[in-house]
Amino acid sequence: MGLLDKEFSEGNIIITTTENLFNWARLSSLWQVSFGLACCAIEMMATSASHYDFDRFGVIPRPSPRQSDVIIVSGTVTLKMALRVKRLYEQMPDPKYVISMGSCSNCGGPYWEHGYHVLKGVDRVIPVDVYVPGCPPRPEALLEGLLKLQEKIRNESLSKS
Amino acid sequence: MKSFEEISKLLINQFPSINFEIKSDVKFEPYIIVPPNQIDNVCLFLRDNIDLQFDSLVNLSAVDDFNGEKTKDEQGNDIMKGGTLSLYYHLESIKYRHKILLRVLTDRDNPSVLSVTSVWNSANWHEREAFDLFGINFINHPDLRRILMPYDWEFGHPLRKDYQNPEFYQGMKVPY
Amino acid sequence: MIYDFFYNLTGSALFSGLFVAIMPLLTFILPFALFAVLLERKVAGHIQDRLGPMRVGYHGLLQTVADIIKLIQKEDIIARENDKLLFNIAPVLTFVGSYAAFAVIPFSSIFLGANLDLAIFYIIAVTGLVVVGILMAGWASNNKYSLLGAMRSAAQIVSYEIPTIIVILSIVMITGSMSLMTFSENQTQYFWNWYIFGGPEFNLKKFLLIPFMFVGLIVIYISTLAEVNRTPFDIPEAESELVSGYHTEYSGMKFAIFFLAEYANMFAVSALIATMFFGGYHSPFGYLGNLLNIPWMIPVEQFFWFISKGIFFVFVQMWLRWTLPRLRVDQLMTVSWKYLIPISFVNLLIVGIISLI
Amino acid sequence: MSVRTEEMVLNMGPQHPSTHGVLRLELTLEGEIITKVVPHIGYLHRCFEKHCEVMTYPQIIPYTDRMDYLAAMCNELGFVIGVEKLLAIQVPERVEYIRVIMAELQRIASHLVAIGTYGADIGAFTPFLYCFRDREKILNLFEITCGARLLYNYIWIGGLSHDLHPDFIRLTKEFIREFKPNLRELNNLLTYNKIFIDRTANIGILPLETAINYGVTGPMLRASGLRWDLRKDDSYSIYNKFDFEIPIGEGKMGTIGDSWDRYFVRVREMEESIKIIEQAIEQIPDGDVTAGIPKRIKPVVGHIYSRVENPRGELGYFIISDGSATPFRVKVRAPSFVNLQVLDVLCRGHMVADVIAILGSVDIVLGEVDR
Repeated sequence: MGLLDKEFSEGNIIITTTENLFNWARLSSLWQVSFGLACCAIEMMATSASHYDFDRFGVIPRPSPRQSDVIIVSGTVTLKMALRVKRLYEQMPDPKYVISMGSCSNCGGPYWEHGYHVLKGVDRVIPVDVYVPGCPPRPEALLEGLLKLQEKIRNESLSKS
Repeated sequence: MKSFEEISKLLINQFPSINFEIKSDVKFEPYIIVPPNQIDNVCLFLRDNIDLQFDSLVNLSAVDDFNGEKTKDEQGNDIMKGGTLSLYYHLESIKYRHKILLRVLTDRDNPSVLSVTSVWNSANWHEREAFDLFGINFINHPDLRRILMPYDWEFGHPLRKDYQNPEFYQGMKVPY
Repeated sequence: MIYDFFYNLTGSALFSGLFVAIMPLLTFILPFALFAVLLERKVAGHIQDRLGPMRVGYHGLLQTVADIIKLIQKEDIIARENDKLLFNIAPVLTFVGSYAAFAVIPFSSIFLGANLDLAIFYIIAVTGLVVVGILMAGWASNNKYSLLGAMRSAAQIVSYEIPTIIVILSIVMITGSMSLMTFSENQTQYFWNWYIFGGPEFNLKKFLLIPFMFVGLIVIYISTLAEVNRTPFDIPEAESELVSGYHTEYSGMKFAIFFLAEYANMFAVSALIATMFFGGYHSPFGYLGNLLNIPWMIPVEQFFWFISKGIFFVFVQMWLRWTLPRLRVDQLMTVSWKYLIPISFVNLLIVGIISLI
Repeated sequence: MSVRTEEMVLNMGPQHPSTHGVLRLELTLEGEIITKVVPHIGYLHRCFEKHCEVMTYPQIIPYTDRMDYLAAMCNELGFVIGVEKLLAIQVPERVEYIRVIMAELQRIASHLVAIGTYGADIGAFTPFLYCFRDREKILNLFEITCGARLLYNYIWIGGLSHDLHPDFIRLTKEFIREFKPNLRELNNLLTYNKIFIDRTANIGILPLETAINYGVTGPMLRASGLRWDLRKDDSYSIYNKFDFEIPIGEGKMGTIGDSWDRYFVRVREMEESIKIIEQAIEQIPDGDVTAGIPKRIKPVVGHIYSRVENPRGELGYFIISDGSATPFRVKVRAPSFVNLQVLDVLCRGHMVADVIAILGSVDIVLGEVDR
């Protein structure tokens, strides 16, 4: 732990307010990579459409991974696709988060037993922050997953690693 | 609109040298068994003949008949020796609206069939899929390589009945 | 104006020059960009039957503030293959290109950076820098999509400068001077004195000019849309084809500067059109300040009118973005070379003849 | 002095905003003109046919939904008709009517997604959201009958899982009444939009002979001028009871078989589907839908090829049964898998922006291409 960390580890007023500000900024403008795999991608599109509007929470789909902070892995990650998902995750700039949407990317879903070409869960390739169960999860479930992620970001802190 | 008998009669007197096997008593769809090295001439004839004109290959399915003799290896899963793989060709004529089913039998150990891509272009990907999932080698196919599985997949052909999952693929654990 | 004010206040040319350079940025462009990004997302939302940002601040008002603070925290990726020097300069150059144009735009009678008498000429020259910035960005990110995007944008902006310049020429011909200040001064009080309605003098020439002024307005509006890379001409950063064109490789603050530059450019172009055709900072119905004879209120009113005209045109650009599909590159070129340039030439000719009467 | 240009290979996908999922297109370009397109698929191969060899017949139905996840009802219908032919069982009249209503509603929903994403690919983002707004109403209809929005497991072998919701008929009529003006609004927003026509007319022309030779079916074949629709030509279920015509491409905005025709055939097909639903709602009889479901499904040894008109083309199931409760082999003839082969022929000589327009008009679903 550096000299500075000991100094601010218990977090006085200045640190906590700036921390809250940064956390608030990070959680209220999560830009999502427009990247869909399978049936969950259609539900993700329905969530960003007019009825369940993702934009209310500040989430806009960005085409390039360089400008996005959250990657919603929506659909079955196959072995052929797993390396691409890993590279896509590595291309994203640093405070990045992963929502694994749908039981296929959580644990292999209906293809867990005989899917010879299906990766049994995307967390074997990239670290996952929030798992959204369902096949496909309803848009409300995805919104709840996003709120869970926002809660997680709200409690993150810079000083205490 | 030609019935199955008329088409098979036409085929027989067109190719006297090939011994077709007409299976008309089979449940639901009668078919004709064609030897693997003659399939492209037969298909060319079926497409170009005036009153047949089978101008569209509806479906080409590979099936692992799994009829060789089974042996068990040490982990208890079975290994197959001999037996046959069969290919079903569903043909249809859009003009006359009649359909026909052809079947080709090749042996399981090194299956090789003549490719019909020169007759119908839609056969290209169907044959690549049959090669990828069953290992059937199609002679003079434009570019025969895997289509669904990763190109560097060297653990055999997945849809065969005696296929075992590999433990790892490029650092990722495959089985659950 | 402001320059002279600060010059005799401080006496040192350097300080006042610097201050004039920074003043428009802090007081106007940053808040405008924050407001415009939110406006775009709200307008897009309501056009598409949804609400746009709601949860961040009251009705999403703090959304862009949150975006900017988040972008500050983002990691600034410079890939190993990128050409480091060009990669870093590109966003700054693009922003400078569109920001420098604000030096000569008259916000109100006293609120003007520098009263150049070659103002229009300066603006056209300076917006050329944007192309250099985009080309640099496309080349330096060493990514096929950015290269394609940059090439397209260079062709697009260059070929759309010509109709813009020709229509500007037709206005310069009528006013007789190139300084934006005289443009605004000529189109004095009421809206029928605006150039869109033929200019200040009340004679036959005015009525003859009206139709050609409208044609000029349409041509310049289309070509400035293309210069700012807005749909239906947003091919350089066409999402669906080129991932996101020249700023595919940019992340964090560099991307924020590109974003800022785009909105600054949008306002600069709308301000130019407002000044040329719609009477700059003059109010269409006379000033409240005159009625209540409070002299200092007039410039404030003028500032308000100028901003509202600019934002109206920015709103129309946003409106077009969410309704029209995108043109292909060669169709874009045919629109400029085969339609806009001939029309603007003919317009220039006729306006010239009319102004001879 | 000829300028030495060398070809550039551009990889589009598997993550690309408009490749409709995980498809990788390897384009060889000269400047912006395409010389060769090589589609690489298999990024969503989920081993459907392996599952069919180890699952019983009723267990396979949820997996057929996940193949073409935009037209789940039609996939189930195809498989279930095939197995019913194997078992040689007759389904009550009410079940047939409900199946037709569900399949046609699913066709409208699938075409809405196809048209929406096609508009978004060309750059008009708003029609995409208008189409999804209408589609939400259809998903609501599906949800009140079988509880799910996208993948239903609703059509069972010999019947249905649930009967219709009491006010399903009223809600469907309401949807149809609201949908017709929306369709007109979509038409003047996108179909007759000058820029949209410039981007799609005379782009990616598919001549009829190449279409038949490549085995292309569905809206793409009809756009090339052939009136071929399995609901009429190889009539299954009770489609012969309804009168509706089959729209084909007339080359209104360009030549026959271009991208605009493929788009407009889908718009017209939605109108026809509405006609079918209206007639089906009037004539729907009463009856019990779950009575005919057999307890034990052990079909006799044999093979059957059943095919159905999926929104994307002819979806065929070649089922081989060896007398046990699990099928010996099920091979799926997926329409998108076959339609995608013709992409190379369509894209030659066009520009990069046109590849996106052509891919949008071909309308593929990767779950079905890779199975």
